[in-house]
Amino acid sequence: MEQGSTNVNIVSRTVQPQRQTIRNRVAFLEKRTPVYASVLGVLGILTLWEGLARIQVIPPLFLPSPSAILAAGWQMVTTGEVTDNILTSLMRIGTGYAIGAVAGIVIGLLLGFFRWVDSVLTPVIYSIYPIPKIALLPLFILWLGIGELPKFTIIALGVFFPVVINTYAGVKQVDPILLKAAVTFGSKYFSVIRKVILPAALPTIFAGLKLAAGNSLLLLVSAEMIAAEKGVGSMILHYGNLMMTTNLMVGVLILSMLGLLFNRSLEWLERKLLPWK
Amino acid sequence: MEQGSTNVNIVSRTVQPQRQTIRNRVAFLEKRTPVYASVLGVLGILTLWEGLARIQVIPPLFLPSPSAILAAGWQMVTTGEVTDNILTSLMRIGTGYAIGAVAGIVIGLLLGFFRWVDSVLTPVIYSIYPIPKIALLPLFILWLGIGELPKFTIIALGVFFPVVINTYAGVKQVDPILLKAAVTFGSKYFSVIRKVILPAALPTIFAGLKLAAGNSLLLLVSAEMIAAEKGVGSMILHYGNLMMTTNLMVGVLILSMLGLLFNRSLEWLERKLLPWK
Amino acid sequence: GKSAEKQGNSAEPANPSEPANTKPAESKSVSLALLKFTSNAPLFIAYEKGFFKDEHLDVELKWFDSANAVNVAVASSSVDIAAAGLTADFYNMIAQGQKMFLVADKGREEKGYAYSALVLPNDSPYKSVEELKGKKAAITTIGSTNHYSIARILENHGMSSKDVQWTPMNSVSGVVDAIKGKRVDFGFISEPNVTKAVDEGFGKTLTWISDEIKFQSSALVFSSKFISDRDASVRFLKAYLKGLRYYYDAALTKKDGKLAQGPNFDEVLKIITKYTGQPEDVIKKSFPFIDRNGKPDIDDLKEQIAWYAKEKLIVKTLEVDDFVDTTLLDEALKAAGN
Amino acid sequence: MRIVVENVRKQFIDTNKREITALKDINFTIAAQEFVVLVGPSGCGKSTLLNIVGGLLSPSSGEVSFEGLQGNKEPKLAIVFQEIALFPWRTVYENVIFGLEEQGASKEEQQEKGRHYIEMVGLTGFESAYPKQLSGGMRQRAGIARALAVEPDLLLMDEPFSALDAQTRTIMQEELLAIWNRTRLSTLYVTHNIEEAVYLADRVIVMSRRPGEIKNIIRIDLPKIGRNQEEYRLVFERYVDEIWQLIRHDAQEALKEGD
Amino acid sequence: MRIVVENVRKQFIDTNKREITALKDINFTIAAQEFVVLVGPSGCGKSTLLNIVGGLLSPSSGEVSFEGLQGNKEPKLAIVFQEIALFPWRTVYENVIFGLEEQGASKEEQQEKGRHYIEMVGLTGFESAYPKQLSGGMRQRAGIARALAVEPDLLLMDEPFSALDAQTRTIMQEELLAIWNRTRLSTLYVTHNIEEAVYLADRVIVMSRRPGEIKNIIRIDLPKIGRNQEEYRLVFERYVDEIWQLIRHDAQEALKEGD
Ligand SMILES: Nc1ncnc2c1ncn2[C@@H]1O[C@H](COP(=O)(O)OP(=O)(O)OP(=O)(O)O)[C@@H](O)[C@H]1O
Ligand SMILES: Nc1ncnc2c1ncn2[C@@H]1O[C@H](COP(=O)(O)OP(=O)(O)OP(=O)(O)O)[C@@H](O)[C@H]1O
Ligand SMILES: [Mg+2]
Ligand SMILES: [Mg+2]
Repeated sequence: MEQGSTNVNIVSRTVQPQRQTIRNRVAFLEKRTPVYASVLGVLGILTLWEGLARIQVIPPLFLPSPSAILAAGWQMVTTGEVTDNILTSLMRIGTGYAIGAVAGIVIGLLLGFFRWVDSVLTPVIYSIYPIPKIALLPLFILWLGIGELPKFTIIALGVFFPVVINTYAGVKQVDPILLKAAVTFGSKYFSVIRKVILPAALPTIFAGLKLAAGNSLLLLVSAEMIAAEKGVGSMILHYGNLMMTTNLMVGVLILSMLGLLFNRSLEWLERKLLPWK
Repeated sequence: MEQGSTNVNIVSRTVQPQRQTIRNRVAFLEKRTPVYASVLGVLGILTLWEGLARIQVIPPLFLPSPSAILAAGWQMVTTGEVTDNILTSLMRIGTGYAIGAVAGIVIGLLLGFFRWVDSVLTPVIYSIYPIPKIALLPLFILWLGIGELPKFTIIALGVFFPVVINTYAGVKQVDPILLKAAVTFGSKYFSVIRKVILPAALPTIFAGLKLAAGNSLLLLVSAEMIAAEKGVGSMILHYGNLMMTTNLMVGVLILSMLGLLFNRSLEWLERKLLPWK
Repeated sequence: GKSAEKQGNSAEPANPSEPANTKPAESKSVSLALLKFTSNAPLFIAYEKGFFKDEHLDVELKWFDSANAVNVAVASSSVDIAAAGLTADFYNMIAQGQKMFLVADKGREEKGYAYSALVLPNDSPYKSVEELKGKKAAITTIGSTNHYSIARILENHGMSSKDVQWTPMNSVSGVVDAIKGKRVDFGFISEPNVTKAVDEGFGKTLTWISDEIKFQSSALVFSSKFISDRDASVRFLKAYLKGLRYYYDAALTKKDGKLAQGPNFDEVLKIITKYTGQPEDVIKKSFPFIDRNGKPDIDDLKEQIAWYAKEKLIVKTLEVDDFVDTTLLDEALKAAGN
Repeated sequence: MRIVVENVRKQFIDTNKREITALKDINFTIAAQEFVVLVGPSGCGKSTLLNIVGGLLSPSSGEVSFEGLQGNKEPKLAIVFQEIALFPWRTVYENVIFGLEEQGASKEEQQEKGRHYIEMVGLTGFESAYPKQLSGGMRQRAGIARALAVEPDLLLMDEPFSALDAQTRTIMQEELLAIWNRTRLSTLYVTHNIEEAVYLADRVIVMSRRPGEIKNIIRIDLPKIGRNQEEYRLVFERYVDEIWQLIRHDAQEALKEGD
Repeated sequence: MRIVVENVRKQFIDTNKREITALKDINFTIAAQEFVVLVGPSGCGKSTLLNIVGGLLSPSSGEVSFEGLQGNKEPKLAIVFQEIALFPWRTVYENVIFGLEEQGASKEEQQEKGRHYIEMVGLTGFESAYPKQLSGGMRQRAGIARALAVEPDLLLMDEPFSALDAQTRTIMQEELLAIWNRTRLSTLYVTHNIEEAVYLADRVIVMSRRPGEIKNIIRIDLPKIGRNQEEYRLVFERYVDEIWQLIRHDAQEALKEGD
């Protein structure tokens, strides 16, 4: 066989076309696009939109131009309308989120730790989960009146479910080997919970908290359907009723930005609390 | 050392208290609750609820009793009201879901395959994602009228986002080792997509489809806020407006059951399509 | 006038058994749920001009977006008083055991006073109610005053509520947009939106509701909690009556069968403008009718209940005596005189 | 002191609801300061047995007991798993002192012993690193330090090195032996690797599969240190061969089975 | 035919933006029907080199080429990874014929070769099983069958057995050798395990780390079959020792590094 290969070798040396270089065939996996591409997309769409609005192909009532939205937004900022509404909404989201998150984590942990609680309550929670909160608005008013309470409740419910489900899942997904290790080293029941189950479930709990952040903003609009004079949600509803679409879009823009901010804050907190991730 | 152990052995044989049996210290991890526990929870809550309603602690308007809800539900079934509304809603959900899912998968795949599309469109999609659809209801009416189109659109949007994001993530998460294997065995670009990326992304796409199923039901109520005479969502709104809370709860119950059904069907489909999972 | 009223009030002999009347009444806080409608003018006036304060009532206005929410709020005693729309949900809550009390008129359709109308898109070919058969009607919701009025008008023209395609838009603005966008054949609109539709040129009136039917469409409603404080209730009604008459005399008086501007007209106009946020010249075109003595049209209430029951929009029929209490009004009237 | 495993039997119910016997008639003892290694083909019940001895699983019948423990105190156990069972949210130091913490040792004792055992496994300088910042070999060293720190009456190790690459493994085996020589803990060690077994064990327990029974117990008559030297090579290889012949058929069977 | 690796150098930019040289001055050839094994400590660049040869990574400089390939056709490559790189959604049979499918072979050819190579690796009867239903050893057999089925000009294997348990690994090594003897494919094989290298290789390329360079190329002068027999044991051990001495220091260094 050495012979065979040597033969071929000689042929290739003399004829040369017999030499084939290996090329990287997965180079396409590594291709990169320039950084400006991502800015380009957003800018492009904004320009197109502005252009369409300027030449009045689409009437401004139907789709206000970005510049008009910004101008309206700026004006609403200077009159203090925006700040006022944002503060009110932040208070509602903050309270509702806090209630929902704490309740979700506590009940999630109970579900995770105590099998009886788990068996009894989990089916109940899963069957209430998919009910659209907006369908229950009239009942919320009946039950909780028209003050801040029903608003907190709606937001808290939207936060509660993802948090409780993730907390529960986090507790259940703890690697049994870690539990076994802890027990072998002498940990007792509550020590196992505090030193193993809780920290192990934290990343999953955080994922729930992030999901919940999105939900809390979605439900803000529903919550502020109930007799709210202030708040970003009620502002959106108000301008929607008046068909002042430019101002409506300002509200929508604020919601998006709040969502972004909320998400970033949670990510920052996660990095602080879970340095070992 | 053999000696040492023999000594101790003799001691233990004579004195006996020196013998310590090892017990399972993680038995608590394996404790089970009886099967009836989960039924118990739901039944318990229903009974409590019925009881409270019967002794009129809570007025029936505030919280109709389960038996009243069932009775109303049965009556609405016999008049054909329920079937009619369910069929209309199913048609809307079906169409909206189909449009949203197909668009989501197609665009998700494009985002995943083509880096330029990715760079340009992904930021756009992520910034539109968190906008609550309900805030845009007035605009939807302006843009699309009050027929079926805006209803389909709202549901489709609710379905589109989780599907597009999951499809994209699914494509991006394909194990590079599988791509490398395929390329080594001679797969060309489109073959890699069809034979590796698509099947590898399928489970993640399915997860998106399941999330979307929940969303489509949540948004049904919002969609049917727009000039809908029929449909489960409009039925809920109708009875909410009339403050006929018992019938309202029938609607809520139907939504929960639709959610369950939808989820089960998708799980069944998943098992059929992904036998290798 | 203010001080005179006050004196009249403190000297009021009607109910000597009530201790609150003998000593100077301590200030009571009262929450009032209402929408930004012109028909709430008496309340705006009483509030703005301090009539409530004069009665030692510390009234807090709670603004709502939906009539349904106003009714639910008063039914559950979340607020003390509501400027309520008499809609199916109102009767339903009572039918299902909720206690609340209709105490006074707060707006009705009365011939000669144009307030709500059937409005057509501007290029609509229809000229009569009869032609609306089988057409699409924009309303807020089923069981609302919109729905009720149109259905009753249809019945008066030999049709039934099944003869049009109801299109519930879930909001007043939705109804206006549906007509504006020609997405429906007609719709129910109240002032000032009727004026706006005509002025902006996208709509025209087919007929005014008050030309077709009588309809007690809204009322002052007390929660069961508030009405138990009989003294405060009467005092509230006194202030209300004062506002109501101030409004009536300014805006609803007729000379030679035609509406004429009464005393304080400009002031009343300003107040309404302030509280509804609508432009003056739009407000000016039409004022909703309210009985000068606040007497509700009990017969019409009975008719409404019968109709809703027939249409199966309320869970069961009910007696007006269960929820109407005019004794308070009578007491207040006695004190107020004419 | 010694650990006695008597008539241990373990049955599981598998996913098809059939009863399978994982262990049957298991009898052996571990003397004080003895290093016992369990070898056997995949699925013969090595881990099951180790878990039963460690009090992490109940035997279906039979029992495991400690005899002649001083002062009648609870036996102290420590375990090292194949999978990196370090707590990811604890630094190396916090992991190592975990057992001491749970036993209520004083802060000073924790610090002293922590430092001592971290040094013993050669991790000085990495005290405040999180597990994910370490290589596989270093993680397993931390796992060993955590086990040693409680100074257990019995040390249990379930394939501690099987996730490491061959070269790291060789180095770790040498280190383990050196450490063991200083501590002389009674040890039950599970491995698939026959060379490793012969290299480390005082006695090798060879198991068979379906049901898992003890096939043979082989005493390794070689000096504890330096078994890899040239002079012992032939005897060493003979032990390896002897055990491989006992296992080979079962191992081939095991390979044919699905997961 | 032979494969020529000429002056290959590879630099990476690591997470701290520093440039690290993974490979430097790599020169060697693989002759037709030659089995070349790469050994070296963790992180020395073995996988990087194998990926460059397989066309899955571009060298920073230098090149890899096939000389004297018949008919000037594209060289056919096949690869077996450590990680189970079978397509989970394909059955064993569908996995094995993947390469044939991609080369446009006819259905008959696919069936014939599929059956042939499935039988060769001993998986007959498991054709329609999905990978997750197989044990680790069987999965790797399917991976080998998939690679053999395309009858490649060069077979690449990156630590194919390192995830298997010791006993399964021993069995698989024997089987691989038997199969290789029937097919005699030019092979580049990466491993950490020095015994495995000496057991399988015609030539062992020993690499050093930081930067990854070739330390030595050792020809194994033992008959290809039966190297584990008693008579060759001493020579075998000498090769193992020689290589271990070349690597030992680097391996200890590698162990000290974080992940
Ligand atoms: N919880 C369980 N339920 C059912 N069967 C089990 C369970 N744990 C183990 N088994 C079965 O018991 C047998 C022994 O398993 P065990 O894990 O102890 O083997 P092992 O020797 O450690 O194998 P390996 O070498 O692969 O780690 C196997 O057949 C396994 O499938
Ligand atoms: N994509 C990459 N980016 C940056 N550095 C890399 C990359 N791939 C490999 N390296 C570095 O190059 C060096 C060689 O890596 P390689 O995976 O080839 O080593 P190896 O010999 O296969 O190691 P092992 O035995 O652990 O598999 C390592 O230091 C590694 O950290
Ligand atoms: Mg095991
Ligand atoms: Mg490698």
